[in-house]
Amino acid sequence: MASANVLGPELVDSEQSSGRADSSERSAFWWYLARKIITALISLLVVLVIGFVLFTIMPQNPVESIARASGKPMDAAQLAALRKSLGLDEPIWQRFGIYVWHSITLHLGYSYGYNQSVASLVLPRIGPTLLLTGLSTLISIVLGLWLGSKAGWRPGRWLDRIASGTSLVFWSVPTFWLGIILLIVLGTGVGPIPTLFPSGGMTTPGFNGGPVGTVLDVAWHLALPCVTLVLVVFAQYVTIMRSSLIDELGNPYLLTARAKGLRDDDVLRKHALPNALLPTVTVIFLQIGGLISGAITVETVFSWPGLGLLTYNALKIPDLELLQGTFVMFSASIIAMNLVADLLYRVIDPRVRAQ
Amino acid sequence: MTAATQVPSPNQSVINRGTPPRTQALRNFGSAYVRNTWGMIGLVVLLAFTIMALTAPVWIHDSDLSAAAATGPLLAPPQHGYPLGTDQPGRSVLLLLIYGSRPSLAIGVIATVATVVIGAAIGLIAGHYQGIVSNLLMRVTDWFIALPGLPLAISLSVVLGQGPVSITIAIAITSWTGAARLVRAQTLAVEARPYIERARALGAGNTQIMIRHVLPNVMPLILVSSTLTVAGAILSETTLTFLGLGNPTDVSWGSMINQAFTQGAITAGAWWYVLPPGLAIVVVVLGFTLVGRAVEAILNPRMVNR
Amino acid sequence: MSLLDVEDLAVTYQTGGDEVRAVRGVDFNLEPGQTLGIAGESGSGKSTTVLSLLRLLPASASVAGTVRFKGEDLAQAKWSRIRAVRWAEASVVFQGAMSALNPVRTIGEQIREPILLHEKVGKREARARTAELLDSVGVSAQRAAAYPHELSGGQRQRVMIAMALACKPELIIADEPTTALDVIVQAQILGLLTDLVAESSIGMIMISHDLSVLSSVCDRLAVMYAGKIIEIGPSKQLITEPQHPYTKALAGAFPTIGDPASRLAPSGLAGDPPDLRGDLVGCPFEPRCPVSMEQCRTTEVTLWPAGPERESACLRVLP
Amino acid sequence: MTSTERVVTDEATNRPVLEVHDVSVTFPGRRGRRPARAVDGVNLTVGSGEIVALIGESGCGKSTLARVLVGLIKPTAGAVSYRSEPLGYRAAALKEYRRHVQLVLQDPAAALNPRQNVFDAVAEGLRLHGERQNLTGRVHTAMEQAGLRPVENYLARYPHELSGGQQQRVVIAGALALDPGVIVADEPVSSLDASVRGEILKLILDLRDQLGLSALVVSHDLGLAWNIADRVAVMYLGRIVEVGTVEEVLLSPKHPYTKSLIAAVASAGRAPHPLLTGEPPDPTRIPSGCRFHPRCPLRAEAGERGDICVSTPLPILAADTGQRQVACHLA
Amino acid sequence: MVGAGTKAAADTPKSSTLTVVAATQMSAFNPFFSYADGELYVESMLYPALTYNDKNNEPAPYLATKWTTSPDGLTWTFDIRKGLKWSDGQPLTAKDIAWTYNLVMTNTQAATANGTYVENIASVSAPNDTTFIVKTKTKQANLLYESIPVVPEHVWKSKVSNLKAYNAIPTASEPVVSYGPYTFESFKTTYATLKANKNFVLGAPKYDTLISQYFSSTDAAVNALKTGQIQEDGLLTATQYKALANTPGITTYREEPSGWEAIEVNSGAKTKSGKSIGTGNPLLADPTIRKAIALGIDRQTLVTKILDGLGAPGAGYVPSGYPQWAWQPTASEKIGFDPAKANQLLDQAGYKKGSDGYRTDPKTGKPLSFRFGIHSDESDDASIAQYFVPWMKAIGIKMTVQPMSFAQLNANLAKGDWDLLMDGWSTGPDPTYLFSIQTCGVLPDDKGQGGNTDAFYCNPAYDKLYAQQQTQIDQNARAATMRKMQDILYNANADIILYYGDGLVAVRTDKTNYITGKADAQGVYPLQSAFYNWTHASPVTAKAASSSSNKGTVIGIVVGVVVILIVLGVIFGLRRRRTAGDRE
Ligand SMILES: Nc1ncnc2c1ncn2[C@@H]1O[C@H](COP(=O)(O)OP(=O)(O)OP(=O)(O)O)[C@@H](O)[C@H]1O
Ligand SMILES: Nc1ncnc2c1ncn2[C@@H]1O[C@H](COP(=O)(O)OP(=O)(O)OP(=O)(O)O)[C@@H](O)[C@H]1O
Ligand SMILES: [Mg+2]
Ligand SMILES: [Mg+2]
Repeated sequence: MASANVLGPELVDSEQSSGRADSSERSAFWWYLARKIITALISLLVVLVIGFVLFTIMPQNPVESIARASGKPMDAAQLAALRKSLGLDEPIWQRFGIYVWHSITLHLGYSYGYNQSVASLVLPRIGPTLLLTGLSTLISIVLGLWLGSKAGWRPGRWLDRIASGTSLVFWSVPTFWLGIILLIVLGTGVGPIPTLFPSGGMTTPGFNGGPVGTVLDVAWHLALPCVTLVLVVFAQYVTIMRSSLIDELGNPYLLTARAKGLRDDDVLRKHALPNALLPTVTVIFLQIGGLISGAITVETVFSWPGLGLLTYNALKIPDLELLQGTFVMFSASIIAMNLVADLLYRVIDPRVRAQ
Repeated sequence: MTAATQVPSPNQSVINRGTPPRTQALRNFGSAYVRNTWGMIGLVVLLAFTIMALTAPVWIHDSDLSAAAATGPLLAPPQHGYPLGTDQPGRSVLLLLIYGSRPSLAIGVIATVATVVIGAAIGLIAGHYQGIVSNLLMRVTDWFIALPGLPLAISLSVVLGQGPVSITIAIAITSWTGAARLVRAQTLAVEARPYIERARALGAGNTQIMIRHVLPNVMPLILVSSTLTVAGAILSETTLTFLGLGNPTDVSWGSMINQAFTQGAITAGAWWYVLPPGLAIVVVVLGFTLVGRAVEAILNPRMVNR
Repeated sequence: MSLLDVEDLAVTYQTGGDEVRAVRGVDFNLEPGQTLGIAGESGSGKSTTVLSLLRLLPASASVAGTVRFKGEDLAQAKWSRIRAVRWAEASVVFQGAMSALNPVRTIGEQIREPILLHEKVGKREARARTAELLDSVGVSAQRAAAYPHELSGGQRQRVMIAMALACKPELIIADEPTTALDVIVQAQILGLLTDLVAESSIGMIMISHDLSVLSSVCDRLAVMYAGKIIEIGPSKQLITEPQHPYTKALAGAFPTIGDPASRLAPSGLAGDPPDLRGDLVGCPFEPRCPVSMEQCRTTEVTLWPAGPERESACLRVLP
Repeated sequence: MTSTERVVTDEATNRPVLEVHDVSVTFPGRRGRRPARAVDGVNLTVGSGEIVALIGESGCGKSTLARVLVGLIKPTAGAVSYRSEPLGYRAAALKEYRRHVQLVLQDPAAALNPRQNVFDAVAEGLRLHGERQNLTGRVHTAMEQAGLRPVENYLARYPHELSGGQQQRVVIAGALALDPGVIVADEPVSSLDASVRGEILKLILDLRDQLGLSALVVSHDLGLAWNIADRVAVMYLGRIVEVGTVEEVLLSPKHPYTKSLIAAVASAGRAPHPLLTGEPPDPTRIPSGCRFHPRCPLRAEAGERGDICVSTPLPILAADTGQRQVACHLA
Repeated sequence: MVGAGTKAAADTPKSSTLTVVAATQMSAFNPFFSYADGELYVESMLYPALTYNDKNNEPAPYLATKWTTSPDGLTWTFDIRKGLKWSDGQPLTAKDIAWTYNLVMTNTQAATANGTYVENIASVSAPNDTTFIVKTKTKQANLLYESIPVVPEHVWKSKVSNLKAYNAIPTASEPVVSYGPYTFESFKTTYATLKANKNFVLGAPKYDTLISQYFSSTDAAVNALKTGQIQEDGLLTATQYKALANTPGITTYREEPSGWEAIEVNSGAKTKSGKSIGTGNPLLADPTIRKAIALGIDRQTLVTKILDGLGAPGAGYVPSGYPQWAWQPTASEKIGFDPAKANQLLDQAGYKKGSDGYRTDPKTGKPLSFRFGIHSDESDDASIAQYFVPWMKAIGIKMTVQPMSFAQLNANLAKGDWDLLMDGWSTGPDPTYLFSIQTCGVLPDDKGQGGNTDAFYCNPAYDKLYAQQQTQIDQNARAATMRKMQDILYNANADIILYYGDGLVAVRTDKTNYITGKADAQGVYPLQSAFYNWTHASPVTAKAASSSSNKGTVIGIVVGVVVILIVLGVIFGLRRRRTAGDRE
């Protein structure tokens, strides 16, 4: 076309500049990645320091605690030996060194409440916690985003009212209380409602039903804690999704999409959602802390054998090294999630990518 | 000249108000708020609970709360004289419930004030001044965000010794980051607006810009965020108390549920001991949330347009 | 048969208890290959008018009247039919391409989308078409993988135009396609549009508040005020000899350089546009009209002939 | 009325109110980007009671120069002086300076704090400068001067309750309240409606006539210069390339860039025909020699004679004369 | 069996499982490190000992069939059973026993949990496979009560180098080698599964499987009991006990107390050399004040209100669950609830009440105001404080309650930084250790280290009796000495025993015979021995009951599956709609 010729010289120019932008963009990404990882490592170090300070400045006498908790006689020599074996006689900086080393090697110190390395307590409980939080998050995300997008797409309609109302109420419910109530109603059976779910644990002791049976059995135990966590967490996702979608509603690109002849739900799915998801994704990742809080109380209420229950039990003694270990684990997972969120955001949002 | 001959439309009111009263904005806000049904419901709920909490000591005596002086039947369902039944030592659950609002509300509000003051100050400074100060503040905020809320609060309570003071501190320390981030983001947004440039061009300095332009525009957000923070703080307080980090001799909603939980009231089917404190928490938290959302809806011009 | 025949179009917005009557009875028609410009100040109902053609208005708007597109009344058509017409037969170039393009999808994807939607073509062919289209508007085809924010304002507007041409429509609606652009870029885009329309005999409706821009591009011009067309006619005549006082004011707003009459004498129009809520009695322009008469307050003014192919809605124009 | 005013202006040009000398602004490049030389050597004067239009395409540094004039950006080189007093960048000096030189921004809706009503917006400058006596009176005066009449109707309104033209009047009234000597207006009408545009321009012209106010008006719109300016400076990529009276520059442009700008303006029956191609130039990569040479149509025609454009930089146009000046090797 | 619902029951109709509530959280089953009951009970099924405590909590033959003591009382000779085999088929002999004892005596790590049991042992030997000889340093009366768990030498020899790291949990490659009524099948963070050893020498267990399951909330456990998921719960609260009383299929039992709750009074914290330490209020050194405090406490009310009547007011130091040692004051000696007398005593001692109702010390002018430390995680502590504070106010003594964590409380205790503390102990059948913490020997050294005292109590007369009972092999004579010691402690009022709480047990008697012994006149059963009960409990013969819980189970599984299906359906539905949208 005629106009193309007119515009000729400019094209060359812009292509060149775009080529340059590409390579610089790639190096910028590595730069960004390196920076983020370093930041995360620094955060981790800060967390380690905070953890150490918290659990070392605490007025403590773990040796006496063990002696008394054991209910068994111990003489002075034994107590001294215990002190030594716990490394309590070393100077602080040395203990910090050991502690950092233990954290790096995932040894995480020694629980004097359980007489085991914290790692051997923590590691087998990561699985159940991941299962519980992972599945609840997944369900919450699917449910929350789905409901949130439906509600936000047509704000003010009955679906929106119901979704917003429900999420508000569930947001206000203390997790542990909701768990207790569900346990009473569905785990014990109230009035005409029969006992539907087990009262705790992750599997039926002594039950052996092959792989399918085991999966069903775990699912059966998972139901109540999972539902509790979902109810509390999904409410937040509904709210976030709804409001970020509402933020997108007025945007002209949606009008463009409609003008192209797209069906309403395609406009939502192909255009509005990808944009509304951007802020939502970050928030979901940033809310991992809330999920951890939820897991601690839910696991406590339902005897779910995960890190949360471990924390609760450690808190009762309090088993400081164990608390420290779980604290570091939780913090590390949050830092990791933040890192993932940052990177993910960069991957999914081209605008950020360019910066 | 045309500019000079511009005529006022006849129906415009020609009342000389002199210096326009600043209370006008407040009055507008008030009338808009009154029209917000859910906001009003939330407000009424909160007022009711506040009045209840404040006046509780006047008509609930120590003897009503003392297990030793309790005269009621032990863990009995609702009955005459005990509208919500009794707890294990035979105290009236209703009176405990009313009195229990005090620590929950007090801790919630105090922790929020601390949270918001710290968060707003840091967010405002980090947003207004560019450079090292801002970067450093944001780093610190990031570090704190990386700390898991409940475990940190647990640790702090363990370290600081149990009780309401530790819980308050723990909540404030774990939640100011949210406010700081929010305020900083909003400050940055406001600072990018041309009216800030106009103010600078008119001769305003840093402090004047922050106080005259940024703060008033950030304030509503702070207000909204603080009502939501109270809601969160109350939930945190009850959770920490439930986990046994409160003062077990205090009467509070969290400790009521904790006692019901540890004493086995659930087995006994003592719903009157488990349900009311939980529902009270839900209602109060909901109240704060509703008020927060109503304020947000009124103050956020974007939402007004919709 | 006209490409487009609009009769007695009226649009009312429902906002918080109020009814905003944004468009109050608009008639016009467009022949194939012809270009119509619509001018008017902000809020006069230009966008509402053109968006209602393809029923692109929000749910709060209710539309009355007939919109006959190639003989078919779109106002009565089924939604599925409307969706089929959209873009395949009539496409839109929006103002502010930055926000009219989806920020998280590449421009290639966005151009391909209507092709894949409306035509039975494979991905490969759609890609090829995209490259051609980009080429035809002077953007390198390699940039198909770019995101909107990676392009300059002028390039984005070109992408919008390429997108509008994607399904070879018979009608293009351009809503202020150059408003946010720089003088030089605006000139380029206008040149591009004129060339494209001239070559492919596409019908075009173009909106602007700049009469001189419209008159340079369009065959015919309609001027809107308060939801009505108050003057319509061949563009050159309309701008050189405006008959409606409002058209006069608009024409004077952008001076011709070298014209001594406008040197150090900017011409403007005092007052505000009328409130579109509720009925307007008499000529809506009357409060701001420098030549208003007593009858103007009460007499309903409608378009009437004011010369060859010209119509105007002013009592003073009446022979 | 036109002739008498012209006389005033001509006299006044000799006593410059606002001057910039060899001003450059370089924005540091971030994260590996090059620095942007947004303003790269500019001399300009605004005479007493004179309206100067600064014209150029997007990104050529107009707004940056305007901000330098108001003291919002400290130039990396060069100086600004008001009534021959060089501007200092201490807080107190700046504050004092800002009583005299006021800024009017492009988008009045955004330039007004949505939480301030009209009174507060107009009184803001006075309050900032501690002039609290007769505050109400001065606000009233300023508003009347800006054509917001009757004042009482507007005082308590909030920005969103005003039309665009009214909002811009409020901004102007806020500037007027401090009795400034100069107004720097950055695209004062480009976000306003066509019909309102003329009104605001008329207001600026009237203020010059009635109050003797000088003004620098930044725009990409040549028609605006024709409508209100006495002199016009055409800017390209951080430099002024042509300066002179409006008639001189617009009716007989000498610089090829000015010519292109004029050609780009649409007018009845004539499609704008762009002599220039391409997007706005990039201040991070300023070409050698004459900075316009890569896009220059004249150089293309000139053949060998045009080599000088690539090799030899042009001198910066001087500020002191009211004379016509052109920065072109070939003109 | 329960999760399996009908299916498992149909498959293996004869298989029987006893599921009980674990007393504590469990994590590892290395007997050299275990303190907590939850683990100890399981280990007692796996690692044999010379003797076991029978249903009357008296030592009974286990590995040893009989034993003789040399005339000087220093040498014990045990006859070890013949023909026992570890679970891997290797013979279990006296060599294993001697090896285990030697390990605990020589390896500090191995001594962690059981070291004190061998403190007084000079040497052990196994001259042949059926003889095991212990030589003690001094006469040791409680040797039979303190037999330590024996592990197979051939397995544990290789673990000795890093004993701590071995959790003794079976894995696929390495089953746990044991000998006992049950063998170790598996452990899953909250429960341990054991399989019956049908060749167990003391009689084969009646159940095929034994499961000990931990519940983090007592209500969850009760719930599990109600729904038939478990058969025994011995950790009931009073509320739960009452609530379960009339549940069909469930029988509730009160069991003699094995422990007490007490208020410790700091009568003057001192080190071994007599140096005063800590911040304790010196006024509490006055026996009058301590006695007045004891008089001001209404123990019966505490029993009624806090235990719901399920316990007895405190007096003697040994809990009433061990009648062989227990002691009660005579009527004349008894310090009952008598605030009037308390007031009178204090008045006489010159502590005058001020206008605020609190007394002051006439010598220093300081008020009688004390700190009262309680465990913040013990709801009973908080409840007791609510009674205690007003009672003390009634006799003019001011108490400030300080809730503290377990560790904090203990730290303060060791440093002597306290006035009064809540305290609770329970003991096994041999109370030696419980008595030891009231001797001067466990006071800290001058650095404040190494102490193990309960209330900084130190009385040479008491210490003498303590040493005496350690050597009294004649258990009746020993009991008499212990009673004298308890008398001394009672009158010192340093450990004011408030009450003994009954053990509260609920059993699915429709499914299992579990409880041993006969109730006394008050309906209280003797203290139950986990080892005895787990070995001897038997299933109730076929009565197809639990259908309701099975129905619930099935519905539960169905609901769970449906929920998962719905979620999957939504995900899938969204996917399907997408393709539909593309086609259109
Ligand atoms: N969604 C809506 N709800 C209510 N009123 C609306 C809506 N959209 C537009 N209006 C009103 O309808 C009238 C016409 O609006 P329209 O957008 O068609 O004007 P326009 O001529 O395109 O103006 P502009 O030049 O500013 O684009 C205006 O008064 C506007 O306020
Ligand atoms: N704060 C800044 N940091 C870096 N570069 C800047 C900054 N401000 C402006 N620039 C760059 O300086 C150049 C000139 O900008 P300026 O805003 O002065 O242009 P302008 O002529 O006003 O353009 P427009 O007509 O688009 O307003 C532009 O390329 C811009 O990208
Ligand atoms: Mg429009
Ligand atoms: Mg600009």
